[in-house]
Amino acid sequence: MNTIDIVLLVAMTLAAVWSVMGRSLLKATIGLAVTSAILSILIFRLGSPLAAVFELSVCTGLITVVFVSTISLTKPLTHKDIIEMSKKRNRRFIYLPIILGLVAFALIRAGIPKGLIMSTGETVGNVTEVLWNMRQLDMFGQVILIIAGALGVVVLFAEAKDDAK
Amino acid sequence: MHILLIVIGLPIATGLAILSIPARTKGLREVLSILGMAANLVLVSTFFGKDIYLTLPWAGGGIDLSFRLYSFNSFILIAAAALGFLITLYSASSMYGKGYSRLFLAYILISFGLVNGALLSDNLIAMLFFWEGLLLTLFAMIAVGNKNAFRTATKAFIIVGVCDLVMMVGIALAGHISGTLSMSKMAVPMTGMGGLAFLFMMIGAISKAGSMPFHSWIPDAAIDAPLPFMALLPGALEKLMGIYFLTRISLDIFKLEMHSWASTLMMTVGAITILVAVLMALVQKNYKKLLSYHAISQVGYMVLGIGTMTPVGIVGGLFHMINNAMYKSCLFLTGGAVEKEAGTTDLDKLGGLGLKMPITFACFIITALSISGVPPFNGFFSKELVYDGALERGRIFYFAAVLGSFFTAASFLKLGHAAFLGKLDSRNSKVKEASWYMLIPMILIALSCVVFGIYNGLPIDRIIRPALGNAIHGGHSFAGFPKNMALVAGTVVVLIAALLNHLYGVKKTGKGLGAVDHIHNVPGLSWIYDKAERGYFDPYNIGRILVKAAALILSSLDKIIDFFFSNVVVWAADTTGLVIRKMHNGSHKMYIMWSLVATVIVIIFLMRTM
Amino acid sequence: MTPNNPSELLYVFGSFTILLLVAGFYCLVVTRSFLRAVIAIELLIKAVTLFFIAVGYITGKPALTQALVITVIVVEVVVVVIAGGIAISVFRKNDSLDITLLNKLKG
Amino acid sequence: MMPSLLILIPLFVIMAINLPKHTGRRLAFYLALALFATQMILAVFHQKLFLTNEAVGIDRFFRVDLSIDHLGVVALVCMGIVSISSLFVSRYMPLDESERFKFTNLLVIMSIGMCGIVMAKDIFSLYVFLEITAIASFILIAFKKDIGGLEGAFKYLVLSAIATVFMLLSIAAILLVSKDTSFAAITEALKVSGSQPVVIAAIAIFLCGLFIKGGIFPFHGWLPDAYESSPAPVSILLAGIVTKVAGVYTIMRITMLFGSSASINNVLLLLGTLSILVGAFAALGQDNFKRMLAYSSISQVGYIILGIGAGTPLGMAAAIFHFFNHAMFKSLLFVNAAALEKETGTVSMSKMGGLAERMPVTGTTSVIGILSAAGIPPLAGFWSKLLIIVALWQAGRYSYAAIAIFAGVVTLGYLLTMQRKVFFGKLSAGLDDVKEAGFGIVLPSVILASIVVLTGLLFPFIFQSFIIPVKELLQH
Repeated sequence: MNTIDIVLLVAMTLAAVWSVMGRSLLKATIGLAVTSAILSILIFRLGSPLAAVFELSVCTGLITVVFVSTISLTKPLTHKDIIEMSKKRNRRFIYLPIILGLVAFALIRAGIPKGLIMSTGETVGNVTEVLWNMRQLDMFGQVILIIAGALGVVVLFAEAKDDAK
Repeated sequence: MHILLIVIGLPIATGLAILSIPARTKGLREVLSILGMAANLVLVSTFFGKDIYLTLPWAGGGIDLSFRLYSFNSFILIAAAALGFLITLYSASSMYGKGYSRLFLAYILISFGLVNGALLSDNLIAMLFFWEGLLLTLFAMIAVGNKNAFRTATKAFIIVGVCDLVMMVGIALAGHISGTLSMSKMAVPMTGMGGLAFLFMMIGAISKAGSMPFHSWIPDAAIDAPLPFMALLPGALEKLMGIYFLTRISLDIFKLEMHSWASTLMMTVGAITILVAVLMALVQKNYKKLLSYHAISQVGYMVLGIGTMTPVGIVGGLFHMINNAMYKSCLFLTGGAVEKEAGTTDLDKLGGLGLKMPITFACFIITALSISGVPPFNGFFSKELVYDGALERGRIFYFAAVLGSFFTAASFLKLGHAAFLGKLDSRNSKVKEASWYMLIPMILIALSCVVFGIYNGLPIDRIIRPALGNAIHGGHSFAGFPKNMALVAGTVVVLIAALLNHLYGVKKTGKGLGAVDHIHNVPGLSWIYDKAERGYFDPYNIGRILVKAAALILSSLDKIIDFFFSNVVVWAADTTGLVIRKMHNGSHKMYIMWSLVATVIVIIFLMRTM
Repeated sequence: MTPNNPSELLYVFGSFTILLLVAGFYCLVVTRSFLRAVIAIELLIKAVTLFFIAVGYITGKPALTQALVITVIVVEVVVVVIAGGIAISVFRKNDSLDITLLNKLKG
Repeated sequence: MMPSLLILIPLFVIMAINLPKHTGRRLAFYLALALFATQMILAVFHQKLFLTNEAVGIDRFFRVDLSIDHLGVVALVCMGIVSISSLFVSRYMPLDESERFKFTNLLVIMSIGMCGIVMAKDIFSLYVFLEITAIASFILIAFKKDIGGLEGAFKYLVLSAIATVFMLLSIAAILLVSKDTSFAAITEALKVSGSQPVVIAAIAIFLCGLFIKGGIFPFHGWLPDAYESSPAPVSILLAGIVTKVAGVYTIMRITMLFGSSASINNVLLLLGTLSILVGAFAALGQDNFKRMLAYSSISQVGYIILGIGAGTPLGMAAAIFHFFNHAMFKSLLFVNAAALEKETGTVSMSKMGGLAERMPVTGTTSVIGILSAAGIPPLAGFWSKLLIIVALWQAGRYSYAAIAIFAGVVTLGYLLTMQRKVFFGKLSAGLDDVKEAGFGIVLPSVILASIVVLTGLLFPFIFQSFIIPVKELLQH
């Protein structure tokens, strides 16, 4: 744990804020992808390589693709609209950095919480062993979820019949 | 069957028999009723003076059907039976052929059974049972009179009924305090609740006797009820029973002392009743109504007598009770004769009947003189004893009593003059003497008044003194001519004054009826008279007004409560619903904010209290 | 910042998670566009993943937290896909992705 | 045999439905029907069937931590009944063949999710199955892709995303103190360090997450919109069982897991009472039939939360009994709503009127549903509400009991106005050709109505066999 982590954390937060404040949706998606990339580096440094890989490939990759495809399916706003929209939006979002500053200030003042008794669990096996042996139910859940997701896509994206009607 | 049960059962049985006889048979009912009453008189007189006890288990818990015949109530039974027989004889003939005679005669007999029961019963609850029975026959007999008698019947029923309820509470209290309900064994101290019990029972007694302030049904009944009823109940029986019960509670159960608050209360009630009733009687223009007011005022003498708690006063009170029963019923009977012959009892329509109905007139004179307390008749002697007792206890009571006699005398002079003397009115020129069946009872009663007057030792020594026992009358006899000559002088002066007042009145107005107008028109007095005539002071009317007002208030209160529930509550529920529905304005931002704020609150709450 | 004990680590990662959460919630409440709301949800999930991994690292059971994080990521992907689907259907119906139009159901 | 069969069989059913292209589609309805029936049978006779606890057969390589107890049995039975009635109603909705097939699939996925929640012994797998149920309900709400449905789905998605974030944060915080995410490990860890601020915050956040899922007062924003806009069979499923299993059942599990301390009970009692009042008053003036039923659900769920909040075993038993009764009469009312919507084409009560003589069965069953909802003896609703109020009374919470009774009056109010507006009075215009709903809708409403009546009449028997064991469960 050293300064590089702090820097990464700050960078991630800035990326997040930029993605939220970003004028157009594309900028927001890119911001999200950047946050996700920084996060996966952090996860890697915190000793969970497999999770980092997952985060990188799925979050940065797949979700960004989904977003871009959704944006393309919906009518992109003309440049003029974006500028005019963004002026209105900024008035709303101007408060975000102020609030974040306040929260950060409060957290710094609060200082390190004392007296936290934490269980120092023994490191048991590696991830794959845990995943496949202890968390089998979750795996099963994920399978069902993916089936549900597929069905959802079929139902929601089914364009032809719906428009025809 | 025990002798006492026969005494109670026989009259009731004959009454029911009369009721069951088919209407077609002429005369059988009258004969049966007279025979019934005769049998009752014979039975009662056979065991005069004996001591007989009878106790039958009834409701348990101290309430049993226990009867006791001893000297006191046996003489009252005889008096009642004698008068009852004569009045039944009279009413059988006077009401012959009238539609309601069948019911009326039956009621007379049934009420006699109840009177015997009440007088004989030793257990207060048994007495109460018979006492309430009388309430029903009273209502029935008034209601049977004529069509609109029903209103007076209800009025009587309510007044007497309410007082009976009060008496019931008194009996319960006395029973609770003394632990037993039989009159002979009871002894209740006059302190605290005992005093209250006495007051309640006294109210019951004097309301039955018909004294003030529970009297207002009697004058109305005089007009609406059939005349024999007036002669029988308000005239005689009610007085007998009321005063009998008053003496029993004040002498046996509560044993009042001379100067206790109760006795002064009784004396004041007596005095007021005498004065107020006789003043009202003075101005009456109706023969029967005048007599009914006198009935009320005579009760005042008895209550005053007994209230003095002196031996002479008590004996005087009881003697007056018997005398009053006699001359009052006889006066009513003369009234009945006049009504039957002349068809009306309004004094201004009557006049000069003395020649046409000499015997009735003679009986009227005798009984009128005895009620006014003119020597040698019985009224004089009993009033003297009452005066003696009243004087002993306080001048004011004596003066009230004497003043009462003055007005009684004045009003009877007016009545006699207006009805029987003066010139004969053209309308009742064909009036002739009443039938013999009606005359015989009158004559007999009038003669008994004379006998009891002249030879007054018979009633006092042979009947009243043994009834009261030595403890009360201190051994010396009160019979014979009154010892205190000053009192006698006073009475004579009063009577003469009444006569002069009458003559002055007649001279001034020219006719008998106007004899007392000069008293009637005294400024202050006339205002009160008008109000009294219109019934302002009648407690019954005041009660009715109060009830109507209460009903009004309660119904308006009810309306307010209805309004509250049907409008206010419904409106509140709808508006709360509306407000809550408005809160859900559909924007997901609002819902998210609710959730976040609520989560923060829950976290803070749990962090602080966990 | 020298190598440090668990509570210090927790403090650092905890506060950054809180910052990210605040940003996410603020954007979720304030934004008008459907997709930006989904991005906000994604940000919240990123904060949670960070916290998960940090807890695993601090309490020394990285294997367990990794497994959980992987499941979370998979779950969230499905959620995003469904959200995308709904967004497109809304667009087809409303011709715009402005979620303030979605307030017909009220009262 | 083991509890996990309950979630494996549906998986095979999905495969059986989807793989063989045509036969699967036609058989989908009957297969699903058979699945739900077996589910109920397995749940009720689980002691006898799952005799051997040690791993046998499939269990050897699919070691999974699942178990059924009495609360679970009740939930599974309700699930079976409601899913079957929803399935029946879906056959008669204006859906073409393929849509109905997709609907059945989603229904089966939903039942897997709910079975997972009911049997989960691990807080993280509870989260995963909650997510499965949530995803399935998003798709189902937006099934017809009309703007109302989409709006309802969007609101539910956003709020349940927040709930997920809360739950995950709390699981992570608990992992700080606990060795593992299984219930046993957590109870152990909480005994040791239960009073640490971080852990308390975690508990609070988890509870709030579940409040959102259950639609309790301040968190209930999405519920009326989701129930109103979703297609008829979906609203039956959602109102009947999904919100209750995902929200109320999990709250029961969590309060038992975290130990029902006084302050948690206070929170539950307060929010429960507020839900009752807000739900009842909001439903008072509603014109939309389904939206009124949605608010009534919030109110009735408030009663269940009151039962849990009482903290005594009787309270919990009363809560689970009201859980069952509410599942029955609420789905009955929604089935009636479906029938009315199908026949009259509208959901607004002011347009309906005097339908009793045209739709006799729906009329009578809705009367039964209403009387049970209002808690009128001898129907089932009365007994469970009575038990809740008795539990509150014994726990010394007199004011809450009083408010609960008062709310009963308001409940009767809005239900009777509904009944008068819709069924009694004269037939309003334009509804002349209305006739009784088809067999598919009438059957479930009759089944549900008879269940409601029977539970009411056989209450003493049910009380012994069904509620007392639940109390023993909580003794240890």
